[in-house]
Amino acid sequence: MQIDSGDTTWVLASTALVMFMTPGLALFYGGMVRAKNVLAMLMQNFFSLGLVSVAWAVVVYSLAFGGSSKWIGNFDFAWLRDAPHAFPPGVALAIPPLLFMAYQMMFAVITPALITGAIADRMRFGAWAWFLGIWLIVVYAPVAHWVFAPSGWLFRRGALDFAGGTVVHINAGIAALAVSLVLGKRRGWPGTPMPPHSLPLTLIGTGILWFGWFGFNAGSALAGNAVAAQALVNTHLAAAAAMLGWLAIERIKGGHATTLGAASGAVAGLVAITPCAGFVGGMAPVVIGLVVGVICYLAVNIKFRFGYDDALDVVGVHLVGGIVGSLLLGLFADTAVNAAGRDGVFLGGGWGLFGDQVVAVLATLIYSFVVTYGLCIGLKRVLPGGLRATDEAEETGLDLTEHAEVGYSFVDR
Amino acid sequence: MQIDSGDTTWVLASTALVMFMTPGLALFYGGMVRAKNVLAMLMQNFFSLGLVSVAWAVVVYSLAFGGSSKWIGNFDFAWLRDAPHAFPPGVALAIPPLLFMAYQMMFAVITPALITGAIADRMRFGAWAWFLGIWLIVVYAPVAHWVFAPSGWLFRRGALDFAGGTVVHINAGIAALAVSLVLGKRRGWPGTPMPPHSLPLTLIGTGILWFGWFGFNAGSALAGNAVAAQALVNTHLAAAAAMLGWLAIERIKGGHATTLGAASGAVAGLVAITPCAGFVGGMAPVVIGLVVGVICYLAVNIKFRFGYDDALDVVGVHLVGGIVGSLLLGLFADTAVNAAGRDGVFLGGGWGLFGDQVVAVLATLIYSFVVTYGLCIGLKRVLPGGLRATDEAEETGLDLTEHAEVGYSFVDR
Amino acid sequence: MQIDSGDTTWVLASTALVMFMTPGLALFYGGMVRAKNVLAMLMQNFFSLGLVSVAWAVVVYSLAFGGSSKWIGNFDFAWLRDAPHAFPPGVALAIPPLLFMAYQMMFAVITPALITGAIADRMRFGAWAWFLGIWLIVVYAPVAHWVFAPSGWLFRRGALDFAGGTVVHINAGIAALAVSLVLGKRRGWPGTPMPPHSLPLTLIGTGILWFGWFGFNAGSALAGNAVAAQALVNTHLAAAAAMLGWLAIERIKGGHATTLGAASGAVAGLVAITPCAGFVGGMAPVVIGLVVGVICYLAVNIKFRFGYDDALDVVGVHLVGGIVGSLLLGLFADTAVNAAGRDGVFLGGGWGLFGDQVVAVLATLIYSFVVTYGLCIGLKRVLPGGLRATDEAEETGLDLTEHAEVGYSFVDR
Amino acid sequence: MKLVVAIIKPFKLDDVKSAVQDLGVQGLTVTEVQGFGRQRGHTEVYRGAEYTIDFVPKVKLEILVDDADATGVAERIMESARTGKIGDGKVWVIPIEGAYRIRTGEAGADAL
Amino acid sequence: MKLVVAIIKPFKLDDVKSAVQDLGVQGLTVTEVQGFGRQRGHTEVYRGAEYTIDFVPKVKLEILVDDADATGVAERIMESARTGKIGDGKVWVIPIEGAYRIRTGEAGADAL
Amino acid sequence: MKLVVAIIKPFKLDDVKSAVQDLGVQGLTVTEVQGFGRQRGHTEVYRGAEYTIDFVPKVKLEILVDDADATGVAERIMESARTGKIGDGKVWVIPIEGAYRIRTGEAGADAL
Ligand SMILES: Nc1ncnc2c1ncn2[C@@H]1O[C@H](COP(=O)(O)OP(=O)(O)O)[C@@H](O)[C@H]1O
Ligand SMILES: Nc1ncnc2c1ncn2[C@@H]1O[C@H](COP(=O)(O)OP(=O)(O)O)[C@@H](O)[C@H]1O
Ligand SMILES: Nc1ncnc2c1ncn2[C@@H]1O[C@H](COP(=O)(O)OP(=O)(O)O)[C@@H](O)[C@H]1O
Repeated sequence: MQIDSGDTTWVLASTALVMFMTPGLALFYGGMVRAKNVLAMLMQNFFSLGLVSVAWAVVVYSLAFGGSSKWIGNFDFAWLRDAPHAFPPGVALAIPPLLFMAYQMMFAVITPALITGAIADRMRFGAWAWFLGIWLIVVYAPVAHWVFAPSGWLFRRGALDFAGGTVVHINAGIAALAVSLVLGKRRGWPGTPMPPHSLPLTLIGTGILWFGWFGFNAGSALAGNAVAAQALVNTHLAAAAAMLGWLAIERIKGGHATTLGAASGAVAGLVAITPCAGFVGGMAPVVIGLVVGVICYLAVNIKFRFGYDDALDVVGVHLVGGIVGSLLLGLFADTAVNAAGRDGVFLGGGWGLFGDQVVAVLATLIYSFVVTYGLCIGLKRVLPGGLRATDEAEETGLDLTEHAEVGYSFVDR
Repeated sequence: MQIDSGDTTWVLASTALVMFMTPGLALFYGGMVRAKNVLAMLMQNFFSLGLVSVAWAVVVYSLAFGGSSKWIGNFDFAWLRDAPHAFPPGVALAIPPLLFMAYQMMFAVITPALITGAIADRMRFGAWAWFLGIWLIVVYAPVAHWVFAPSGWLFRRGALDFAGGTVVHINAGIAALAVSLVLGKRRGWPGTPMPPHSLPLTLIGTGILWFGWFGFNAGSALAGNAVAAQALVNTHLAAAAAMLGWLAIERIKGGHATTLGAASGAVAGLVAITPCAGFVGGMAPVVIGLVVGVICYLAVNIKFRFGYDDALDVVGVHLVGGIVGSLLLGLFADTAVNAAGRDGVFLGGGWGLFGDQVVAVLATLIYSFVVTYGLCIGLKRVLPGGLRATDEAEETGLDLTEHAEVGYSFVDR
Repeated sequence: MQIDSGDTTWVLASTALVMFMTPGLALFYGGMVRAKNVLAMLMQNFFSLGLVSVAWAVVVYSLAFGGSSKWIGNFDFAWLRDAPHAFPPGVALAIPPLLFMAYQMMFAVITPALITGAIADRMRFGAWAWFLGIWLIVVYAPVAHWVFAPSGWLFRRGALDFAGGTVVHINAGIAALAVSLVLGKRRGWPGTPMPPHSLPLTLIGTGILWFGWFGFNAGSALAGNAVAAQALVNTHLAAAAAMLGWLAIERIKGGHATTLGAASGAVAGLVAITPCAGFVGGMAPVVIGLVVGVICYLAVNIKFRFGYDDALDVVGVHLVGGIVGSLLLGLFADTAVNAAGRDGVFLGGGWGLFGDQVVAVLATLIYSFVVTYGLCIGLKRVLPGGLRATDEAEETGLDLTEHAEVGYSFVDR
Repeated sequence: MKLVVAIIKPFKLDDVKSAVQDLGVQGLTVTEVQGFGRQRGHTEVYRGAEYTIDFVPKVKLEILVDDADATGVAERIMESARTGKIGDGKVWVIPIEGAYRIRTGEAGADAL
Repeated sequence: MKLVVAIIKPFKLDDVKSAVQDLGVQGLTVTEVQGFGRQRGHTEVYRGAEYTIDFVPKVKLEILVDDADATGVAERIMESARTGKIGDGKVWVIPIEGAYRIRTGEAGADAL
Repeated sequence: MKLVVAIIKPFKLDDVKSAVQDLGVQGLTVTEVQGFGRQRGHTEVYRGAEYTIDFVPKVKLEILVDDADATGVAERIMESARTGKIGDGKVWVIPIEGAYRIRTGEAGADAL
């Protein structure tokens, strides 16, 4: 296919936007931890930009997108060999093939970064580095292949995932649960209050995430066309509606509409619309947003009942939001919006798509949980320092003990 | 018209950029209030992203752009019904029609958000929510229709407003004056010092605003063409020149060039160039910028003379800057730059355009002031809690009393 | 050439992205100084957006790009006269000519802004303003002409610089050395600890810089095409690899992988890939990144040995990183990636290109150092207040003494 | 010499400062502190989880005075800091053995 | 009246507060301070340059008590603040001449 | 036992700390405070509106010493904190009734 400068420009811009989300996520999470752990949180996220990007170029892109297997890629694109000249089998776009590699790279960067919210304040940086590199290969690459590569078994089955509801959010969300189970609770949790140290920082991150998400979702059209426009509209409306949903239930149940609630609701909406973005139309994003805003508000408090310490609610927001979005897509999908999609229950497509969505959700849940859990148990045994910082380090704060830095020094010393 | 991928991409990107301005504005304002009110400020702005977006899709887009009336839209686009397939009457672009809806949505989000600067530190969140929703319908929708819809009476008359000098800045600025008059002064103002709690936050916001404004102004070309390029150049030069203007007068009058002055000057320049961006050329943006930088510096101190508490100078910057820009356009407009415009006084077009600009400015001033003032009086009577937080809440800070949160906790508790 | 909407859109977006880098740089540096100087740092950078932009439109663009001389431009584009209609001689692009002016303007803004990192905490704002304006004309304009203008002697000679390795980074880096030599050390340096006051602020800046750098490097293709895609990929991979390189050596030598190290490594990688971005391919960016990450880590400590106070390591990161990138380009350049380039040593092109790169590096080093040093000596003599703030002002902090503001007031006074 | 110490509500600082200045006090030292007492703290809510904060921001004043002035200053502080609502704070007086001005080495009343 | 002053480790604040509340203490005042002593500080590294910070974050408590309660409160603080590791802090007792409640003007034990 | 208290200029902290360490002082506690006195504050300007801030950042030191050492320590602080310019600060000495080390329960001079 001829390269189109408009399409290429949209994917260039979208790649930049998705890259920007990882710093945004770092700030979103960074503001929520206590001041003594802010750098450790920022670092785990920025490090993903470093390690994942290089690993992606070396081999992971190829494992995710190379070849025509149903289960996993091959080594055709390793060391970027064929990447500048060829798309993965079954992909045909009016952009330079290397740009497709770059765009997908940014998804691989942010997916494990999402997990950092669950492990806040207690995982050693060294353990995170090992986890990150291995998880990318053993979990991200296969799941991405199943869903995003045209030869993947879930893709072939007809499960839909426009921009990563299963691959990114459910995958990271369930992995976050697995890691936090192995890791254990923060010392003092849930008795000791651990309030966010800087909600303005969290809101800077929210703004960047929302902005970057246009690249994530509308960019997934991989062209500057009407599907991209629809995806952008859906993305924005779902975020907006989910914010309203969260604030409404919060006000009803707790008496206060909170700033953190507004941010959390918006992110929940962005998560839920991710699989749907280019497949639904009309007022569907508003409905999806309202629903997910309410559900995620309720979901974030489950951890207190079950006693796992998902510090910043990766499970409550990304896992639950991702499932809600992926399943609602089975209801709202509309081929009038995107001929490449399927019709959902409400558009007269019957329960076929919904069933495939259930399969994709379950497959991701089971595979990611099992492998991630095993990986954590393994690392805990193998790594000399284990997964966790010492009690004393946790008390002092990871910024000093892991990185020999402090976040803030407002007063001269 | 055939969809052009380049044009579509520019409007996609611009829509994202304009969205990003509202978080930017939140930070710009958020840094200027006292630490105990930072979240309340951020919240009022983020909430606009939530409420306005959904309301826009439901009905306000249709009220602003539907139909062919001179005064107000209709319900053709309500619930986004015709929006994916049709442009408003008289609009013809090489982009997906739904994208036009989305781009305009971001303007509707930020316009009322501008008002939050005037009401800082004392308006109840609940009152703001009611105000926001109603104002959008009774003030924003009609004014946008008059000026932006090809059937609007000011549009037809030939008044020019490239990206929102009247609709956005004058409209929000005069409404801000009305609200702050009804609301009354902050306790202690002007005696008690209420310095900005974090100018770095304000400067983060300034950077984002400046960046996003390229989408606001150059995006208003609605195509990736020479007019967009000219608008981008004008936008940047006006911001730069206005910064210089503000700093110069500040240095002359007060002895110090301040960081807040640099930020304020830049924003004043961006405001003034907004109506002019795609209609003027050459060194006009530099002249406009220098002039508005000086005038707005002088204007922000008027409030002390008249005794209204426009906390963060929405009147001084947006109202005054918007008027300066809209009127100077009557002098500098140049059809050589944009054939769709008219020639101003300096380009031999006579005083016709200037006269129409005066009419547009006055119409916006009067309509917006009267309706906003009435709305505030009405809400003050109707809402159980009135418009204002209690004295005690104001003393404690709205973050705690309205949202049960605190902005910063640098020390473990 | 016919204007292409896709190309135009990419350059519009890239111009916005490069603009955004200067606020990003301000925050990157701002977080690293002590709290009492944060605004002074932010101000020096934002002021560059003001002064340089206006000066560029008035005359500096013309001096850099006008005419066909080998050494310096002319006045054809002064006051933007021919700029909307004509490209500089030898330039032919599918975008509006004025947009080329705007894109280049953003480079002129950020180049001197880089210098502010070296002069932190002690240069008077007034002195900076004078320095900025004159340096732009006597150093930036000629060097940009030599390298970027098709008639410039280094361009003609065949030296390659895709996006500003010599013009921007080496130029600013060596100038930073010259200024800091004339200026002298901060009081107490190196004995007194002067740790960063807010690494989260620095990381916000890092995120923005990285994001904006896609506009800087991929935008330098000046079209939405395969070269832009390659440049984007190279940019990202070099930043990622350099982060890994810096963290690895840091861990080996000092025991801790630091957050500031991750940020510094990423920036070093971005600097080094700048000249190479559109000329190399495959895994070259990863190699370049790893190498420069390690070298810059080692380079930042040279200042302690030689005793010049380059406060925030402009020399160690931008000068050294720029040299590393410009020279490695002589090894890795590949005409298969970009026919407009040349082949480097590893691609069978022999040492010709490498030699030309050495010439370009040396010419920039010598010219920029000598003229900048002379300029500083001159200003020191001529300006009534000299270059430096008084000892007392330095003790109190420049925010208060230069700008009559304080960065933060977390507690009501 | 005595040291009069007062814990007051932050927004009363200016009033108290003016009030004691009227009595001839030329200097004082202020510290941000957190108070715990009869006055209730507040509740914060993050994602539905409630945190009760018992501490209330207060300001501590330390004023070095001549023996004779201690009671007068203490009383004046109480008048000017009083709102009548719970949490107004405390005043106490500490005996001091020696006081010096660093700049000059002056001691006792001359050091004030 | 006495003022019992304690310098403790920040994370012990809640324990100490509860412990003295059990003794009937109804109020106290807390200040963030930096301590220097036997306990070593820490090292920070920025771009390879090491900085040694000697100061350790501590919390200072001031509790006004009746003469009779001073020793009991001091002992209770020591028990509840003790970890047995270097840096646990100090307690000292200062004699007070007068103490007042600002709200009511009550003096002495009534002011507590 | 005595408590030597000093209000000094923040940038003198390191000098003073070293100076008293030379005298054998092994520990001290530091608080950030705001001082008001003869030294003038500063003016801030925001959008043309001027604010006068009367308070100046200072550092407070508290050093527990044996009776015999009090004068020596106070003098040493004064020497090392002196710049000769207005605002150098104050030193005062408070009598202490009991001092304890929390870690061990040691009292008096042993607690230092
Ligand atoms: N026993 C005490 N010792 C030291 N400070 C106290 C004591 N009791 C109260 N305070 C301080 O005084 C402040 C006000 O006390 P509180 O009991 O709330 O109100 P009131 O003084 O009006 O009865 C507290 O916040 C605390 O800082
Ligand atoms: N002489 C002193 N005067 C005032 N405070 C002291 C003194 N010595 C120690 N401190 C305070 O007590 C804290 C703990 O003292 P340190 O010597 O580290 O441990 P320990 O009390 O267990 O021997 C110090 O951080 C400091 O705040
Ligand atoms: N009467 C006082 N009581 C308590 N602190 C005081 C008193 N007078 C001055 N101070 C403290 O000493 C500091 C220096 O005092 P100042 O009058 O400015 O200078 P100097 O001590 O050189 O005369 C003040 O900032 C304040 O913190």
